[in-house]
Amino acid sequence: MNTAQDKVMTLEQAIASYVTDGCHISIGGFTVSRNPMAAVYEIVRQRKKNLHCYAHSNGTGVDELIGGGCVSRLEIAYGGNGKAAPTCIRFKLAIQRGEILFEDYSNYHMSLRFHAGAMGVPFIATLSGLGTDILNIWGFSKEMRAKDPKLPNKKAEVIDNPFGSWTGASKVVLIPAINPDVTIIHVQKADRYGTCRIEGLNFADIDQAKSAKNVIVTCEEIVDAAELREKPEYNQIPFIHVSAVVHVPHGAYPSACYNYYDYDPMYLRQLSNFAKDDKLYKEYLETFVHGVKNHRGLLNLVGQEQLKIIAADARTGYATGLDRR
Amino acid sequence: MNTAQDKVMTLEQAIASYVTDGCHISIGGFTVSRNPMAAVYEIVRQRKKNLHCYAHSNGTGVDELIGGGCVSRLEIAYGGNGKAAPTCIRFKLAIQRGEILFEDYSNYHMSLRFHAGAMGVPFIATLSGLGTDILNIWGFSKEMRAKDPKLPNKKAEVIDNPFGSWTGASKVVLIPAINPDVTIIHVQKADRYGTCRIEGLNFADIDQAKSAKNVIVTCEEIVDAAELREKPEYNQIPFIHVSAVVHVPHGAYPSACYNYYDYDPMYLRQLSNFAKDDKLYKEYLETFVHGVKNHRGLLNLVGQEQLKIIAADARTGYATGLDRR
Amino acid sequence: MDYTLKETMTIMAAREIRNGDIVFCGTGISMVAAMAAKQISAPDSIIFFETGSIDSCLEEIPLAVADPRVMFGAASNSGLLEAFATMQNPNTGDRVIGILGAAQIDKYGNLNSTCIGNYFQPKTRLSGSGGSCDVASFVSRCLIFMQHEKRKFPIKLDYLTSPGYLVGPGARERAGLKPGGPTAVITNLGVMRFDNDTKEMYLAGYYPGVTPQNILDNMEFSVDISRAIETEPPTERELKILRKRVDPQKLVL
Amino acid sequence: MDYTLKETMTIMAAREIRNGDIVFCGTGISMVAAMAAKQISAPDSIIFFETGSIDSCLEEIPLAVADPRVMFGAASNSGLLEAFATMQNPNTGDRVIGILGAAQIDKYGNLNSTCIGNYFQPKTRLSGSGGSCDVASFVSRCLIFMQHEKRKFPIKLDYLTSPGYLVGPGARERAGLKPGGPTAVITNLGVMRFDNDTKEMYLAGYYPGVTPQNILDNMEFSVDISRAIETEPPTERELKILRKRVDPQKLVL
Repeated sequence: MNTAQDKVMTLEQAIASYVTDGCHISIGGFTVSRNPMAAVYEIVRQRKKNLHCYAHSNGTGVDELIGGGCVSRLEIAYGGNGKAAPTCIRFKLAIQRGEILFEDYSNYHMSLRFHAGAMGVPFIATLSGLGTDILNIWGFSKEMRAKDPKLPNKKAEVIDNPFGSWTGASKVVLIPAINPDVTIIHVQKADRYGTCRIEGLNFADIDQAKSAKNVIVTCEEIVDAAELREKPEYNQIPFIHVSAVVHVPHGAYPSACYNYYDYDPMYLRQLSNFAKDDKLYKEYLETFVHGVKNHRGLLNLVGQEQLKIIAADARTGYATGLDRR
Repeated sequence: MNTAQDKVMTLEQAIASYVTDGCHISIGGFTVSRNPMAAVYEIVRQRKKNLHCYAHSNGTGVDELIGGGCVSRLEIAYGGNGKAAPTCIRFKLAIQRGEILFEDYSNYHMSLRFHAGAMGVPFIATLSGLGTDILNIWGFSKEMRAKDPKLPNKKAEVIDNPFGSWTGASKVVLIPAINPDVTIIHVQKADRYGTCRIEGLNFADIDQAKSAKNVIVTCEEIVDAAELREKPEYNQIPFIHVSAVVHVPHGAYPSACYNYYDYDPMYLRQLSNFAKDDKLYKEYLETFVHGVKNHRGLLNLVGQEQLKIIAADARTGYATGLDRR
Repeated sequence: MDYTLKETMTIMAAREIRNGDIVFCGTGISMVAAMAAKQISAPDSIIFFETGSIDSCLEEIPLAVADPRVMFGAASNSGLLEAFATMQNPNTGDRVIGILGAAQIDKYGNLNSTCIGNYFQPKTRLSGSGGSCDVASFVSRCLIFMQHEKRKFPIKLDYLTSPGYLVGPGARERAGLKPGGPTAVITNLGVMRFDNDTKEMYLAGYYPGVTPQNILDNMEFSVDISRAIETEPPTERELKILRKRVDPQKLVL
Repeated sequence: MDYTLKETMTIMAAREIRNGDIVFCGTGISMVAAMAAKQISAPDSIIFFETGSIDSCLEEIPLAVADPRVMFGAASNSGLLEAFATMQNPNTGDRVIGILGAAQIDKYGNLNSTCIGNYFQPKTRLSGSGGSCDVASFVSRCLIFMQHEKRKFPIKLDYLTSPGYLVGPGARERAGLKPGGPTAVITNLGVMRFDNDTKEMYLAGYYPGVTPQNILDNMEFSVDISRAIETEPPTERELKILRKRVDPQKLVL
C-alpha cells in the first residue's frame, strides 16, 4: 500500500517490517554523504543476516553493514570512503577472508542498473567496460545465477549494435536491471506520505528508490505536504514509491547531510582505526551500535559538542573551516 | 564553444547561426505549454527550409513550423493541441496532402530517444509498442534510411530478452537515439552562460537539450549566475550544453509559461480558424509573423490588455478564472 | 434529474476507479472522469499525467495534460520520462488505471488514433499515439471512451496505434507485452467489457432508454449481448458533484 | 623555492588542462590538480564530479567526490546518471579530460584498481572501479597519477578495471570503445605519454634530479626513453597559488 496514507513509523518498525533476512537491499548516499546511517545501525542492531546488497559507492553505510555481519552477497562499484578509508576496511577484510560473495561493476553500471529497474526494463545499454575484466570476470557464476531467480542469468551481455553504426557505436554493453526488495534513503525533508525533497546532490537515490519494491525514507524533518507542494518540481520522489517515513534527525551521521551537518572526520577516523582490528571493531559495535537503544543513543555518546562542530554553515551547507586533517 | 562564456545574443542571430536549411531540429515544451514560440516565428520569418523535425507532443510550435513551410520531414508522437486543435491543423493538412514525410512514434518512444541521445548510446529498451503498427509500419523506408547517414537504419528493433525472462520480459523493443543538430527550449530563468532553471513540468526539455549538438535557450528572465547557483539542484541544464541564450519575455506566447503567463485561448482559437483555410492562414502568417520585425511586434498586435488577461496568478502559476471556453 | 450522455459516460468511468488507484489521465472527458471519481467515491485515487505531474491540485479543469493547471500543488512535477516509467515500473505500474480514447476500436480492444485510410495518404490524419500506445502497453487496467458509430467499431482497424488484446487470448504475452489490456469501453450508449476467455468485447450494460439492438446497429462487428443489463443511471449526488465541483464552467461537459 | 614531489605531480597535471576543458575529478591529488589549473592557467576549465556536480565553487578542498563542499555554488547538482552521461554524450564527452589513479598500470595504459592477486581470493582487495572504468571508457583525454614502483608498472595487470589502449593500436575500436585513451601518466619521477602509432607508453619527461634509468628501475616493463627531456620545474607562481589558494590547510599536499 503506497497510497496517500500516513506512513510515519519508528525506525525499529520500519526495519523490522521491510528488511528481512536474505532480502535484496540498497541504501542511498555516496561515500561521506547522506548514507542512511541510523537505518544501517538499526539493521545491525536487529542482527539481520544474509542481506544481498547493491551498492555503487555507498561508503560507511555498506561497510558497517558488512562489519556488522549482515551481508552475505555484495554487488558493488566502489568500496572506498574518502580520506578516512581509501578502501573500506571491513569490506576489504571480508573479501580477502572469503566471507562474502561479491560482484564488481562500475559506478555508471550500477546507476544504470537502478535506472533500468526504475524504468521497468530488463537492461540498459552503455559503452562502459568494453574490453575490461569487469565484463570478463564474473563474481557470481553462471550456475549460481541459473539457480537463483532473484539474479539475472548474466552479469552483462555485449552485442553488436543492432542499428549498424548509429551514434558511432559498433558494440554495446547491456547490463541487467536491479529491483531491490527494499531501498533505504536519508533525505533532508519528507512529508508524512513519503514525498521527498533532497537538497544538494541526489547521487543515485531517486532510481534506487523507484526501482525498489519497498522504500524506507529517513529524514531530518517531516514537513507539511502543503509546504513541499508549493514547489513540486523540487520533490524528486513522490509518495507513491514510499512505504515508510521515519523522522531521524542526524540520521545520516557520521556521514554528511547537506545544509544540515558535515561528515564527522573524527568519528570516521576513529572508526577506521577500530575497523582495522577485529577485537577493537567488535568492542566498537558493542558500544556504539548494540550498546545503545537507537540512533539518539549513538548521538549521545558522540556528544552535543561534536555535533555542534559539524553543524552546517547556512551559506555553504557544510561546516566551514572544519578540521578535517 | 560551450564553455562559461557569455552566450547572450539576439534571437535573429541565434536562429541564423544554429538553424540551417535541412538541419535536424527539436523544440521544447508540450502542447499548450512552454513552446519556444518566439524562436519558431523567427524561424518562419527567416524562411528556413527542409527542417527535419523531432517532436513528441510539441503542439503549436511544430504546427506553425509546418504551416510556415519550414518542415519537410517529421518524426512525431502526437500532433494535437488541446481544445483549440484536437488534431493540429497544418500538420493534418500537410500529411493528408502528402507535403511532408513523416514517421510515427509514441510519446515515451520519443522521450526515450532523446534520453538515449543525451546518454550517448545508440538505443534504449522499452516494452511499449509491441504488436502495434507503430513498430510494423515505417514512415521512412529502409532504402531512405540506408541512404541518409543522419537517420538510423531502422525505425526500431524487437529482440528476445538477452537476460532470459529477467524482469518478466520475453521481448523488448529497442528504439534508436536522436541527436538533433539543434534544440530550442524556452525556460523561465537562465543565466548569461546558459544554465537553465525550468519551473513547473520540464516535459522532455532536459534530454532534448542534452542530446543536441547546439542548444538555443530563450528565457523570460536572464538572471545572475550567482542567483541560480544558490540552489544548483534546481538548475536542470548546466551551461556546458548551451550555445545561445536569448532574452525573450513572453517567448512562449501564445503557449503558457508556468508562473509567468497562461496560454492564450483566444489566440489559439483564432489561429485554428485561420489554419483551416489556406488563404486565411497565409494572411495570418503575413500579418503576425512576416509582418512584424520580431516577437515584440507580434505581442504588440496582440496588445497589452490581452497579455494582462493571461498573466499568471502568483499563487497558482496560471491565470485563474481565465475564460477558456 | 435530467442529465446528458456525456455526463453519463463520465460517471460510468468514474465508477470504475477505486480508492488507491493511480489514474492516468488524458484530456477532456477522461480528466473529468478522474476528477469526478476523486470527489465522489475514490478520494485516495491519484491523478497523474504523462507530462510528469503526480497528484495535482486541480482547482480548475486542465484542457491539456501540459496545461499549467496540472502543475499547481502536485506532489511532484517532473517530465515524460518519469511519468511513463511510473507505468512501466513493476511496482507502481500495476496500480495504474489508464483512461484512453480513440477514433477506432476493434473487438479485441485495440485502438487507432493515428489515421483513417492508408497511413501514407490518409483520408483523415489524426493526432497519433501521444502516450496512448505506452499506456495501453504497460498498465493492467484501461478504460476507453468511444462514440458509438459503425465506423468507429470496425472489423479491421486502419492502423493499430495502441494494443488491446491484439488477436485474442495469449496474444499480448506472445508479443512480449505486459499482461493487462482494456477493462471497459464506455460509449454514449452503454458499457462494453471483455470476455475473460476469448478476450472479445461483449455488451455489459446499456443506458436507460437504449436497447442492445441500438448498440449493435452502431457497430461493424457484432458482440455478445446476452450478459447485458441496464446500467444504474447517474445519481443525483454524482451529478451534483460533477456539475458543481468538477466542471462548473462546462469546459468539457 | 623548494617543493615536494606531490607538488610537482600536481603542477605537471595542471599544465595538461586547457581552458574550456571539462575536468573529471576524483579525490585527492586529482582534485587539487584540477583546482590548481583553474587558478593558474585555465580559468575557464570546468571541474566536474561523477556525483553530479558541475562547476562547483570550491572554497575548501573536498575530500571525496560526494563531499558537501562540491555541492556549494555549482552550476548544477544532479546525480551519477547525469554525470556519466555527460562523458558518454557525443557533444560534451569530447570536451572532458579525466584524471584517474590506480594501483597498477600496464604499458598500454590499462588500469587496475580492483585487486592485487586473484580476484576471488585477493592478496589485497582495493576499492574497485568507482567511476574509473566509465571515465576511461568514454573520454578522449585522460591523465593518470601513479607512484613509480616496480609492482605498480607490471607486465600484466592482476585485473583490468579501466581500459587504456587495451592490447594496442586499434584495440579500443575493435572492442567497441570510443576513441581516446590515456594522454599522460604523471608519477613521482616523471611524465610518460603514449606513442601515436604503437600506443605504448614512453618516457616524455623526467623531473630535475631524476634520470631516465631511475625511472626504468622502477618499472617491470621497459619503455622508450629516447624522447625524454627534463621537465620544467614548478614555477614560483605555480607553487604560490597551489599553497596559498588551493590547499592552504595541506589536506592533500
